[in-house]
Amino acid sequence: MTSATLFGLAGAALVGIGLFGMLVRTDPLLRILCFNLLGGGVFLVFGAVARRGAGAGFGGDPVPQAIILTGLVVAFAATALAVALVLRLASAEDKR
Amino acid sequence: MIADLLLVAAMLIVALASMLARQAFTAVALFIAYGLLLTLAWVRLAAVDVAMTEAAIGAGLSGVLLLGAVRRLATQASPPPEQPPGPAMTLLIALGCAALAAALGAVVLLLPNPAPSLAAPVAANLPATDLGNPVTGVLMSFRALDTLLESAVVLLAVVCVWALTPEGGWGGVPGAAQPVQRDGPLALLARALPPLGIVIAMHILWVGADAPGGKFQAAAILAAMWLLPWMAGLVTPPPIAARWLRWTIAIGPVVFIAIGLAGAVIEGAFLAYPPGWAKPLILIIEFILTASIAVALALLVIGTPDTAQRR
Amino acid sequence: MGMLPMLAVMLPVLAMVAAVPLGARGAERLTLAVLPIGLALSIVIAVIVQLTQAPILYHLGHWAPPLGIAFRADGLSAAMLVTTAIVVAAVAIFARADFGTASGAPERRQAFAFWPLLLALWAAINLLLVANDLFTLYVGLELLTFAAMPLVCLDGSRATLEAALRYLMFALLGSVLYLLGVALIYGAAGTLDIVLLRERVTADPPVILAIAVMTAGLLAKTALLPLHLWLPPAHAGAPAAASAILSALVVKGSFILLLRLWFGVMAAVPLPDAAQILAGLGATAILLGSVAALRETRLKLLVAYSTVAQIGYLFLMFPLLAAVPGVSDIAAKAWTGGVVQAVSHAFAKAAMFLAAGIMAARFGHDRIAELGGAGRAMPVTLLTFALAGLSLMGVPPSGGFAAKWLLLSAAIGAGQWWWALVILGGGLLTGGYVYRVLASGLRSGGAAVPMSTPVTWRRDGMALGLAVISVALGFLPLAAFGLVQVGQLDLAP
Amino acid sequence: MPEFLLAAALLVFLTVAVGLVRVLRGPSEADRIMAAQLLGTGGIATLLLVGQATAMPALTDVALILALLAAFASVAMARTAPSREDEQEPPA
Repeated sequence: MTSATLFGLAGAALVGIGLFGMLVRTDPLLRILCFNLLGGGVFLVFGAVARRGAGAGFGGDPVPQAIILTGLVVAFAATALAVALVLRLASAEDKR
Repeated sequence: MIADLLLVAAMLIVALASMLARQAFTAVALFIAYGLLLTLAWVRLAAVDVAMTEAAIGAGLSGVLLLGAVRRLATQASPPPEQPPGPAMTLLIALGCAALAAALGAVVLLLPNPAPSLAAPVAANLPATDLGNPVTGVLMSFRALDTLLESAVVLLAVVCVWALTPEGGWGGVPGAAQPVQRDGPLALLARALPPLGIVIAMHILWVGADAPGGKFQAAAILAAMWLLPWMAGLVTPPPIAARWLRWTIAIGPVVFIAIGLAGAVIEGAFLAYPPGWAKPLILIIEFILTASIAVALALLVIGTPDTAQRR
Repeated sequence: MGMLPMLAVMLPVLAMVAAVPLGARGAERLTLAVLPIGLALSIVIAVIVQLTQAPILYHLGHWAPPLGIAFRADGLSAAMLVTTAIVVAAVAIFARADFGTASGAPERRQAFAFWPLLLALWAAINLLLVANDLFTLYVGLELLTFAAMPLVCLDGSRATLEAALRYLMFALLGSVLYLLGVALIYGAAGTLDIVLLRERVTADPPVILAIAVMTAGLLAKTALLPLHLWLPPAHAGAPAAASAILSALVVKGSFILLLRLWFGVMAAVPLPDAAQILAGLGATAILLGSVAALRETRLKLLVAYSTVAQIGYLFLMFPLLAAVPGVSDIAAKAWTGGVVQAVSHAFAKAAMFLAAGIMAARFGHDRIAELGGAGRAMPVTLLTFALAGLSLMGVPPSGGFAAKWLLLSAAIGAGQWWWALVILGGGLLTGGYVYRVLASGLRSGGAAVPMSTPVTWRRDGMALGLAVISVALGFLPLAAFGLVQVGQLDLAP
Repeated sequence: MPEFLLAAALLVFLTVAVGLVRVLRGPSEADRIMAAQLLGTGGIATLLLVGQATAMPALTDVALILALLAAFASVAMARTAPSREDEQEPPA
């Protein structure tokens, strides 16, 4: 087994872990955290795909690597948005 | 190989523990550890650019963002907990997730060999961009549209976070007030680290054209260097009504689109660079974009304006 | 000429970015200035596609796929681009009364947020319509989510914040599943370009799993039953202008992407059994959604449940397209029927939500049982609601009728008569809930309603205009619908 | 020489992995923070050693970023950690 495959399998397991957490945790903040675990798994699967595509003197296929990079930033923005919403909801709760 | 196995085992255990943690703080502490381990995993996958982004954004900024939320929620009444799924339902969900993970694992093993790859066309066309780093080449030339749209997404996220301002807080200072810390490790780091961090960020940005690095990593570091003194209560963010603040976060995407449209007029295709001009134009875009994204990322961590801080 | 689809995307993106530093008043003016340009662009694109009978292709930065990204505006894109531009324009003019900023007035939060969000939504939908790269489409999906989420909770009340959080969770889960599929498809085929993928994909396990998770993710975003739970509270709690856009356009963005996956990427690999399941869910959505609307006591929630039901119709085209690959006549009917349903529902639902918003604003509530006197005080609003309702029911002649008739005849032609029954039953139920609202509105009496003002006339005009378009689509000769066939991957000659 | 460096990297990583037990088990929050710190420091050491061994100078930059951001995350953790004093008087 190559290390790319190994990390791909790890990504698959992380997808399972993150999805389970997103579905069964009730605290919204922990749900967001699990969304990030899940995202990490998805990116790792993509990273395995990139590593398998090594060639032409590159250690990995640069196209999926660039896509993962973009995806990480988008995922961070999504996390920030979700966190802001949870905080806003909590302060609305507070005033009631 | 042993190291890889060890790394994977550590990653899975930390993720599982984070998902199951009872306390929010524990979960986030474990999540930060997860980000650090992922960084090492990216190095092992020969994706150094991604490793840098993961360290800066995945572990660093995301972790601090979640920690800040834990801190603020601790002082506020927690919303009534939703009903967790019953044991039978939980078991069903667990089986479903396990099945998905197993299917995904099987599929990873079944991916075609040799793997299809765009490494060769990237290598063949990279000289046309005058860049040495293939990932930067993809981000700034071959798939520059994605990068452009992503910078717009980050800007939009800031608008969204601001749009959540409670009644009476509009135009005020973003984020919760931070207690002033005159001494202690935080105050020390808040004074000592930023100059160092800014130099490192510039270095990462500059080498990005030819070696791993680039605007997102540099922007994340710069954002962290602004957040440190903010957390120590040493600086106050500008109010969101400030025109210059809004221009700072918008100027990056605006310049990017303007250069793209200029390419459409001169070269006949949106985001096409005239021959010989590719590298200087890309560097200009990267510099301005770094500034915009750094401020936007920091604003995303700082959060929504708070009525309590209206002054 | 090839640049037009690119301009249709970049114009609202640029306007959105520039709207942030300009502030609320500047953003409003910028939006109004950009609307006619965007509308003209989309109409020109549609005319070119119709005249040349070929999709418009454009390579960004001269880089051809698989290395670069291509835009491809086919008939479906063109029809939806025009629809989007018209709905966005009408909603923008409608929204000026709520989110306008008078000269010299201080900037308000809702006004600052609304215009960039509207522009971002427009940009995202146009991107989803013309981008031909699966990852660029992912960025489009996220742009759409980010723009739609704050619109849901623009008024800032606790209920809408909760609805927004629920929507965001569904949407984020949906997009991360979609991204997982993108990774697998790249791993299997080495490209993300839809046209290239059509030639490269085979029914291998990685591709099948990818399509499965992407479909699941997109269904959550499209709110197909049983993943519809987020939609009624989210759409009903938003301001009227936002509800109109959310119901008319936002759920269509992910639906169009689903069409691209099934009949673009997988055009050569039909999945008839899975298509039957999708249509089964669609049929259930039609029936349960309509029944829920029939029992609803609040007007805006009724309209929202009606969206759940009408989305169901869109999925009836899947088995009809997948079942009979040889008989292209039936497939063509199903395709046109589905797309015309998407278009006519967009106009009708936007009109209906705007009308519901006008009534709610003037009555001060939206309880259906207490709408008495609406017929006398606001006949135009009630007429708008009725016209939009006729189109949703599928009464001839209307756009909804054309759509449902095409789907019906395709179902019978394909020998799948059971879908025809669902279409007819759904029409009757739709008639039921539309009638409930009209009957209540036409009763005399009720509370005194404030007089009309020029502002309400303009708002009524916008809503009525959209309703009239949704009906007028039914007067178009069927040949005009040939546009939506152009460049469709598995039907192209 | 590279073999020696790689072995050293593995050793460092092993030590850090043992430290993970403290992140997982606590019991106090201070233990977790210290262990997470160790993970950051150990990660940096591992990266530097591997970078040297495999002649990948870019890993030095990764280590730099990790050093900066780990310090940043640790101070955030330290001031967020729920401690006994906090329970009596909420932070100012």
